[in-house]
Amino acid sequence: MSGNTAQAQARAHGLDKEQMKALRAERAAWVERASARARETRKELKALRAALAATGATESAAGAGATVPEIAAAANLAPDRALWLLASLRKFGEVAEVDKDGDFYRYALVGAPAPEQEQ
Amino acid sequence: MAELEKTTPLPAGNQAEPQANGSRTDGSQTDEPRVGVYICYCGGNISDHVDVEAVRERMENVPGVAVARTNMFMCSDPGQELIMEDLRSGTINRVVVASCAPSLHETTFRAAIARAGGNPYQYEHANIREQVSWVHHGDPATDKATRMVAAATGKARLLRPLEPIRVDALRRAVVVGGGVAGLRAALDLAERGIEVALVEKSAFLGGGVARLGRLAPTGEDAAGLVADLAGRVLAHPAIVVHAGATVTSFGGYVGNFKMEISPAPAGDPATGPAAASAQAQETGAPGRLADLAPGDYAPGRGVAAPLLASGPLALETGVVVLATGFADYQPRSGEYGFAEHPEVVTLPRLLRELAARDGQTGNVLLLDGRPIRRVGIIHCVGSRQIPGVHQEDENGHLNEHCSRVCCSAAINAANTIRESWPDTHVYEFYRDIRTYGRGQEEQYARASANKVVFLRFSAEEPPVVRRGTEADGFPLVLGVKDELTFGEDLDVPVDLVALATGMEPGPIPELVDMLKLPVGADRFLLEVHPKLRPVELPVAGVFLAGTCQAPMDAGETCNAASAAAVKAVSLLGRGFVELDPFVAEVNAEACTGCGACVEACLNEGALALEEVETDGATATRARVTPALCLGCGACAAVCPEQAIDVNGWTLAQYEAMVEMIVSDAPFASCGTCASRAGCGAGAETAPGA
Amino acid sequence: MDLTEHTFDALVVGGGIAGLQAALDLADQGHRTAIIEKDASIGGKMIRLSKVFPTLDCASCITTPKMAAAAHHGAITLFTCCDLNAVAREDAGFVADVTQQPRYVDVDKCIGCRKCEYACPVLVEDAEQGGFSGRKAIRIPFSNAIPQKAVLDVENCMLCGKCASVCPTGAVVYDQKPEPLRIRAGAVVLATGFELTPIEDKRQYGSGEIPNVVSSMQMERLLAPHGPYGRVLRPSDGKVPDSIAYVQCAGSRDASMGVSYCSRVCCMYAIKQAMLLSGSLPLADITIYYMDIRAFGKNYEQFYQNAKAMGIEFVKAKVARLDPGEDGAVAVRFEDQSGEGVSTREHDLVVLSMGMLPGWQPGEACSVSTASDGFVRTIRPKMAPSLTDVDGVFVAGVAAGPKDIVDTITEAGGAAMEAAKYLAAHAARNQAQGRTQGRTQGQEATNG
Amino acid sequence: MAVVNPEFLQTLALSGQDAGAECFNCGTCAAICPLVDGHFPRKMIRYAQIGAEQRILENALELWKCLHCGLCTRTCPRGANPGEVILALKRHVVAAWRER
Amino acid sequence: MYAPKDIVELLADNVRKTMSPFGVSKGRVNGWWKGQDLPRDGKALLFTGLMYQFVPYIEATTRQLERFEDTAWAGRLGWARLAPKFLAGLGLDLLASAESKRKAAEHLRDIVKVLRASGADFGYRPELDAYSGILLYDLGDQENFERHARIVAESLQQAGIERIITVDPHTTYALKVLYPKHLGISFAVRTYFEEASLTGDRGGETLVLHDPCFYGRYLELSDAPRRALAGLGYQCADLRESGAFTSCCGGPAESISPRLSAEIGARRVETLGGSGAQIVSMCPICLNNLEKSGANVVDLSSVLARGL
Amino acid sequence: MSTPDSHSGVPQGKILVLATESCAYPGADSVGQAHSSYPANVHILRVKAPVLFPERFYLDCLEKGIGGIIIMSCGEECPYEGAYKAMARRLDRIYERMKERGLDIRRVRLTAICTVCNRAFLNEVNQMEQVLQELGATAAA
Repeated sequence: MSGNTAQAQARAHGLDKEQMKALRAERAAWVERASARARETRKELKALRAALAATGATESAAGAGATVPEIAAAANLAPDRALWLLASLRKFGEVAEVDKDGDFYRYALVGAPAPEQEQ
Repeated sequence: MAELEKTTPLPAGNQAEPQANGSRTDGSQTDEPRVGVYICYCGGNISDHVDVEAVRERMENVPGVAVARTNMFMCSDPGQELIMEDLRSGTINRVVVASCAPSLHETTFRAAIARAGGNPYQYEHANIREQVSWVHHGDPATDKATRMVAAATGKARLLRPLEPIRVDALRRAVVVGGGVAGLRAALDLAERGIEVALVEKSAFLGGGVARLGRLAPTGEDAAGLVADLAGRVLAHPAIVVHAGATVTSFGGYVGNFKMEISPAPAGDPATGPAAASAQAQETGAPGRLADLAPGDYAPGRGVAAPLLASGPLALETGVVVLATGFADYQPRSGEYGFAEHPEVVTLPRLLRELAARDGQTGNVLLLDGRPIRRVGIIHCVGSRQIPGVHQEDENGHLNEHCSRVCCSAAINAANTIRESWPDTHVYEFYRDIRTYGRGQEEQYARASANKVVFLRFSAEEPPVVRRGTEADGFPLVLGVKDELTFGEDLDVPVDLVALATGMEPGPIPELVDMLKLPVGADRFLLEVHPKLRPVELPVAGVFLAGTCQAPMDAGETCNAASAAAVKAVSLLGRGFVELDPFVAEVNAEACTGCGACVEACLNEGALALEEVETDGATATRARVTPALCLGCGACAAVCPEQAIDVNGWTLAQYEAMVEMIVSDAPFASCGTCASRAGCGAGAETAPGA
Repeated sequence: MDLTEHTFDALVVGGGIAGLQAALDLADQGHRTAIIEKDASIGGKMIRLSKVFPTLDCASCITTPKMAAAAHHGAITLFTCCDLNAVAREDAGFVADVTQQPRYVDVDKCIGCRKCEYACPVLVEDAEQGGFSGRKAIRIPFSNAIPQKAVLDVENCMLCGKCASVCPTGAVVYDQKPEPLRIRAGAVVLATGFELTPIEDKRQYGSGEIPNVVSSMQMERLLAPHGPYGRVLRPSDGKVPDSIAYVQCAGSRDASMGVSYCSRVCCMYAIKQAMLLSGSLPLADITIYYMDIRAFGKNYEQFYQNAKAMGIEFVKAKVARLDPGEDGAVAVRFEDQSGEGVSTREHDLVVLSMGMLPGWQPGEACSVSTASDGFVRTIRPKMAPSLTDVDGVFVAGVAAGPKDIVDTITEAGGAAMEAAKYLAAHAARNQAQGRTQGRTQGQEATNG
Repeated sequence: MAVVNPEFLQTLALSGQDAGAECFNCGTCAAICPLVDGHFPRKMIRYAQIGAEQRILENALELWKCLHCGLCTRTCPRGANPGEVILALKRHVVAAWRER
Repeated sequence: MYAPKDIVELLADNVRKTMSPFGVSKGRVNGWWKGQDLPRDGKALLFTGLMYQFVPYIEATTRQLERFEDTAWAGRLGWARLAPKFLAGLGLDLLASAESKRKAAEHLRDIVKVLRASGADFGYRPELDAYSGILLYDLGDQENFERHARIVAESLQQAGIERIITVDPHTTYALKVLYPKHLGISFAVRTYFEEASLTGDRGGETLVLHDPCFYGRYLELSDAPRRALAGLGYQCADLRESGAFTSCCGGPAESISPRLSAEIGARRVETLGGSGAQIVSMCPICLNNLEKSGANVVDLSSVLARGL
Repeated sequence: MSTPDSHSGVPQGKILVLATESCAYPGADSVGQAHSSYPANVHILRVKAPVLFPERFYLDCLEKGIGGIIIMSCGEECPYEGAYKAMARRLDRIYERMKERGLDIRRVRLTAICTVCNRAFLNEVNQMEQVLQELGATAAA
C-alpha cells in the first residue's frame, strides 16, 4: 500500500488520508484477512509462474507448457489449487491452454516468458 | 440517492422508436453503404466449429464493409452496444449480424438499431449457427460462414430505410375453444377491456376438465371450478359465447382478422346436441339437453352455453386465441385387452365413475353392480410410445410424448379408491412415476401409505392381460415382469383393469388448414419458441393456450391461457399494430401499366391498375394496397420492366447475395498464408474467453 | 439520510427469468414497473446456465435478450443489489422498504472497462464459476451481467487503493453506505426464485468434501462458454474425465434431508448436461443413476429417448453413498436392481443433481404465507395459479414451487395478467397515484 | 412366478406398526447396509409389499443377518423405516415357526 | 451362519430359565459392585443391565461358535442339543476368561468413579439390576422379550424407581424406548456420560469415537460423550461415519455368525483407525468386537476415569 | 476433425437453396438443431416465396457458377395461396430454357420441405450433391 496509490485514490474520491485511515480501522478485520489472503496467493502465484516460465510460453515454441499435475509438482502446490490458480490467470489472459497431453491439457504463459512481475 | 441503472427513460414500448428516427441515419451523412459486420461466437456454439476471427478478418476484405467485429454473445447487452456505438458514431449505416437463426434474434438486433437511431430495416441476418456450425465442421464450416456473411453483406449494401406499416387494430378477440384455457383467456381479455367472442364446438363449456372429478393433487372439485369460471364468462358483458359452432372461414391479418363461424353439423357425433344428450345418459347426467338452460351444469360435460342458432356469422377481430384442447387417446382394440374384455376400461372412464360416486364410501367399490376387489392401473397407454416397440395407429402415428398428467391422475384415483373403499386394492403398473408437480410427490407417498402396490415394467415388456381361470378367482390376470422384484414374473389377479390413456391433440385439421397453423412432430400446435415466445405462433396475432400446444394440467393450462391473453392485451393495447414493410412497391416511372403483375398477384385486392395523371396525360399504373400485400413477390417475377419489387427482399438484393456466394473476394488475401479459399489458418486457435 | 421514494404501478421482486418476463408483460401493457434484484446483476439462475433443454439453445441466447429488453424498456426501472426488508399494504397499494446495498462503485461513473478488476490484487473464490476459479475483490459480476458495472466485495477488500487509482472515471467509492429506498406500487409480483439444496446436507454424499463430487450448478459452469476452465475437467487435478456419473434426487424426494418433494427440473437438466458432455467428451462414459425419469414437458420424453440412443447409460437406483476412490475417482455405491444387488462403480467425476429450495422466505417481511414445502402458498392453483393469499400480491416461477424455464416463463405471463387485471380493477385509485408518480419519475430521470 | 397377495401387508401390520408399504424401492437401504450384500433389505420389503410370503420364509435366514443398526432407517428417503420392517418380518417369521 | 430358529429358541429358553441369555445366574455374573461401598439409595438408580458383565461369556461363546461355523456341524446338529455343553450355565462360566471378567468389572467401577466425581446422586441395588431382554427383541422374539421385560420393569416399579442411570446403549434403548412402547412402563433414563460433569486439561489429546448405533442414531446421543470429553480437554476427530451416520461394529452378529461379525468389525476398524487417534467405544459389545478385530480401543469409562 | 474438406475430392460446386421463410428455412434450422451433417457447399437463402424469382434468375445463377439450385417451398400448404402452382408452372419454363441452353435440368429442383422435415431436407441436398458429382461442379464446366 504505497502512499502514491492512496493519494491517487484520495484524489479520485475526495477521501483524504484521514478518512482512509478511519475506514481501514473500521474494517480492520476484513482488511487484515484480505491482506493475508493476498499475501498467500501472491506466494502461490509466484511459484506457479516460475513453474510455468520453466516450460516456455505459448508463442515461444510448440510443445510449451505443462499439465496441471506437472505444474503442481514443480510449484509445490496441491493439484486442485494449481488448477484453480491457472483458471484464474486464464481469465485474465495470462495463461492459455496449449494442447492436449494424454488425459490432461497443457497450460503455458501467454507470450514470451515474462520476468517476475509481482511487487 | 438511488442508483438507477438506466440512462434515458424511453416512452413506453420498444417499438415506438423506429419510425420516429427513420430518416435520422441518412440525414446528416451520405447514404454511401457502410456495413458493420458483427459475428457471434455464441459462447462456443459457433466458435467451436467456425473460426470466427478468420471470418472477421476475411470480411474486412469485402467491399462496403466499414467494420467487422466479434463478440461472445452478440445478443447480450455488451454485444448490442457494439452495434449501437458504431451506428451512433456514424462508422456504419447498415448492419449484418452473423449468429443464430433469424427467428430467434432478428428482432433483437433490429430493435438495437432503432435504439441507436438507425433504421431497423437496414439490417441483414446471417445464420451461421443452425445452418453452419451445427451442421458443418472444420475449414468447410469457416468457409461457408464466410460466404454466408459476405452474402448478407452484399444484400445489406442495397438495403433502403423502410417504415413499418401501421394498421388500426380492433380491440376484439376471438377465443376458439371453451375449455378452461378458453374460458380463462376470455375472462382475462374481457377484464382488460377487450371484447371477446368465445367459439366452442360442443354445447358445453368446460372441456376436458369438466369430464374429471377431483383434480390431482389438490383434490379440488373440477365441477365447481368449471362452473365458477364458466359462470363468470357467461355473465361478463364483454364476452359473447357461441357454443355449438365451428370456424368455417378465416382471413385477414393481425388487428383485422375476419372469421366466419357456423353451427356445428347436427349429425356430428362428437359435437351435436343429440350426441351430448346420449353422452349425458351414459354418465348419468340429466338426460335431455332441452332441459338445460345456458349456465346449468351437466355433470361430466360442463356448463350449458348459448348455441349459435344459425350461420354463418362473421366475426371481425384483432387477435385469435386458440384453445382447442386435447383428445383422450383411444386404445386400439386388443391393446391390454381393451374391447376384448369388458373388465378393461380407460382411466378417464374410471374417473367418471369415481366422480359420480364423489363422497360415497363402502367396503368395496361397485362398478356396474360388480364388486371390484382389485384394480390394476396401467400407465403410459398411448404415451411414451417407442418406434419399433409400439404399434402405430391407423394413420401411422405414434405418441412419443409423455402426457404429463396421467401419473398424477392415476395415483389420485388410487387414493380415492383406497380411502373410500378400503377392501378394494389397487396396483399401479408404471414405467416411471412422474409426480413432478407441487403436491404430487406427496400424493404418491400417500398412495404408498394407502398400500397401493406399484409394479414397474419396461416399455419392451409391458404387462399382459389375460382371462383369469377359476383357480385365479378373478376375471382377469395381469402378468408382468416386475423390475422392482428383480425381474420376476408376477401374476396380479384383478377384477378391473384401467388404462391410463394419454393426451392427443384435438382433431382440428380444418383449423390447421384455415389458419395455416404449424404443427410439431408430436402433432400438437407448435409455438414459435418454447422460451422466447411460448404462446405465440408465427402468424402475428394468433396465440396458443393450453393443451392444444402440449399436455398440461388445469393449473398449467390456466397459466398458459393467461400468458396468451397478456400478449394479446399488449398487442392490442395501442389500438394499432405495426406490420413489417416487406410489401411490393411500384416504381411508377418504370411501370407501363401492362397488368402482368395484377394477373400474377396471389392476394386479391393487393394489386390493382389505376389511372393516374402524369405530365398532364392519363396513364395506367399498378398500385399496391400495403396492408393486403403478402410480399410474396409473384408480381416482381413477371414484370417485364422490373418496375415492381418487394421491399427488403428485392431481386437485386438476391442477385447480390448470389454474387457473394460465388465470389472468392473474401478469401483474396487471407492474412495468414498465401493459399486461397479454405486454408483454415487459425482454425485451431481456442476461442478466447 | 434522505429516504428516496419511487412510485410505480407494479413492483416485481426478483430479476430472474420469471421477474423479467412478468415485468416485460406488465410494461408492454403500459404499466410502469420496478424490478428489485438482490444480486448485482439481473438474469437470475438462468443466465448462469450453459444451455437449456430440450432445445439445447444456449441459456444466454434466451436470457440476455430478455435482460436487455427489460433494461431498455421505457416502463421498467431496475434496482439491483436490493434487499427487500418489508412489503405491506398501505392505502390503495403497497409500500416496500428496500435497502440498496453499496456496490462501492458509482454506477453513473462506471463504464464497465474492468481496469479495476485487472488491478485488484485479491483473488477469492468466484461463486459465479462454482468456486472453480478466482475472481477479484472488485469485478464485473460476470460477462453478460446487466448492468455492466463493477461491484466491490468489501469483505475481501484490503483497501489498497489500486482499483481507485486505475479507474478512468473515478467511480470507486470506498465509503459508500447502504441506501434505504421506499417503493410504492399498486401490485406486487413475487418472483424470488430458488437456491439449490445445500450439498452439505447429505452426509452420505460427502457433504461437499469428496474431491470431484460437484453440484449440478457447478457442472453448468464447467459446460458454460465462459466457464472456469473453458472445458470440462476434473477439479482435483485437471484430468479430462473418462467417466461421469449423475446422482439424481441428490436434494429432492428425500425425507432424510427434509425435502420430500420433487424438484421437477433435475432429470431434464441431468439429461441435458449428459448430452452436452457426450458432445464435448465423445469418448466419455456417462451414467445417470435415477429413481424415475421425469421427462414430462413438451418434447422432453423425446429428448430423454434421444439421450438413451446416444449411449448415455441410465441406471435405476438411488445412490446410497459416495466415497473417495482410487486416483481421484469417486466410488458410487448403489443397489443394482437388475443385477446381483449392491454394487460399487468408480467414476472420474460425479455430479449431484441438486434440488430447489425457496430463494426467499417471506417471514416478517411480507404477509403472504408459505405452504409446507416452504414455497409461497397459492390459493387457486388450478384456475389462477399466481394468486397468493394477499390480494394484490402475485407469485410467479419457482417462488411458487419448483418449475422449469418454460413453465416459469408461462407462469410469469399469467402473473402479469393477474396483476394487470388487479390494477385495472383499481384503476381509479391508480389514477390518483399517477399524479404523484409523475413527480417522482421526474426525479429519477435526473438521477439517470 | 409369484402371485401378488394384498392381504399379506395387513397381516404383517400386526407384527409391527410399519409394514413397508411406504417404500418406493429406491434401493438406498440395500446399498447402505453395512451388514448384508445383495438386495437386502429391500428384497424382503418388496416381498412384503407384493405379499410373497413364501419368498420371505424361503429367505428368512437373511433377516437375522440384520443387526438392527438403523442406518437404512436413518437414510431412507421415503421415511419408510426399513429397519423396523425387517424387525416386523423377524417377528412374523418367529411366529410362523412357532405355529408349526 | 447358524440357524436363527435354533438361536432364538435357545436364548428364549435361557432367559426364561435364568433371566440371562447365557443361562448363567445373575449371582455368578454380577459381582463387580462388591467392595465398592455403593449407596443403595439415591435420586437415581444405577442400572447396568448386565451387558458389560456378559462380555466374557459372549467372548467364550463366540470362540466356540467360530469353531463350528461353516462346518457341517453348524447346519446339521440341532443347536439346542449342542448348546448346553458350552452355551449355558456352569460350563460357559468356566470357559469365560478371568482377565476379561476383571476388565468388565473395571469398566463398571470406572463408571462409578465418573459418577461420583460428577457429584451424581445415585444408588445401586444388585437385586434390581437385571438383563433388559434386548437381544430377544432384536431377534424378533417379541413374546419372550415382553414377558421378560415386564418382570424387570415391574420389579423396578415395585421398588419405587423413577430415575435410572444406564451404562450401555442396548439397555438404554430398551428402557428408554422399548419399555414405554411395548409395556407402557416409563422411567426417566439417562446414561452415565450424560450425568458426567468433569473438568480437566488433557492438552487437546485427540480421540476418535465409535458411536454405537443405538446412541448415534436411535437415541441421538452422540453429543453428550463428546461434551463430557471436551470438559476434560480432549478433542474428538471428525469422522464421516459418526453420530447419526455411524457404522455398525458387527458385534451383535456374534450369536448368528461370528464370521460376519468379524468381517464387519474389520471394516469398521479400518475407518476408525484412519486418523491414528485413540479409538474410544462406549458399549461393551462394540468394545469387544472392535478389540477382537484388532483395534486398539478403550472404553469411554476408562478415558473419563483416567482424566480425573 | 475428420469431415471431408476441400481436398478430399468432394466437388467444389455450390448448391443454392431457396428456402421459404415459413417452412423450409425453419426446416433447415431444425436439421441444425438435430446436429445432422450435410455437405458444406449448400448455401441457403431465406425467401418469402420463390415465386419472386423470374426464369432468368435461375439461369443467371447457373451461369455465375452455382452448380445446382433447390427450391424448397412450403408445398401445397404455402401461406401464399396459389404460389406453389405458379411456381410449378414457372419451373416448366425454366426447364425449357435450360434445355435450350443444353443444361441438365436436374440442376434445378422444386420440392416441399416442412418445418420438421429433417430427413427430406437431407435427402434433397444429398441428392443434389450426387447430381453435381455426376454432372460437374458448375453448369459452365
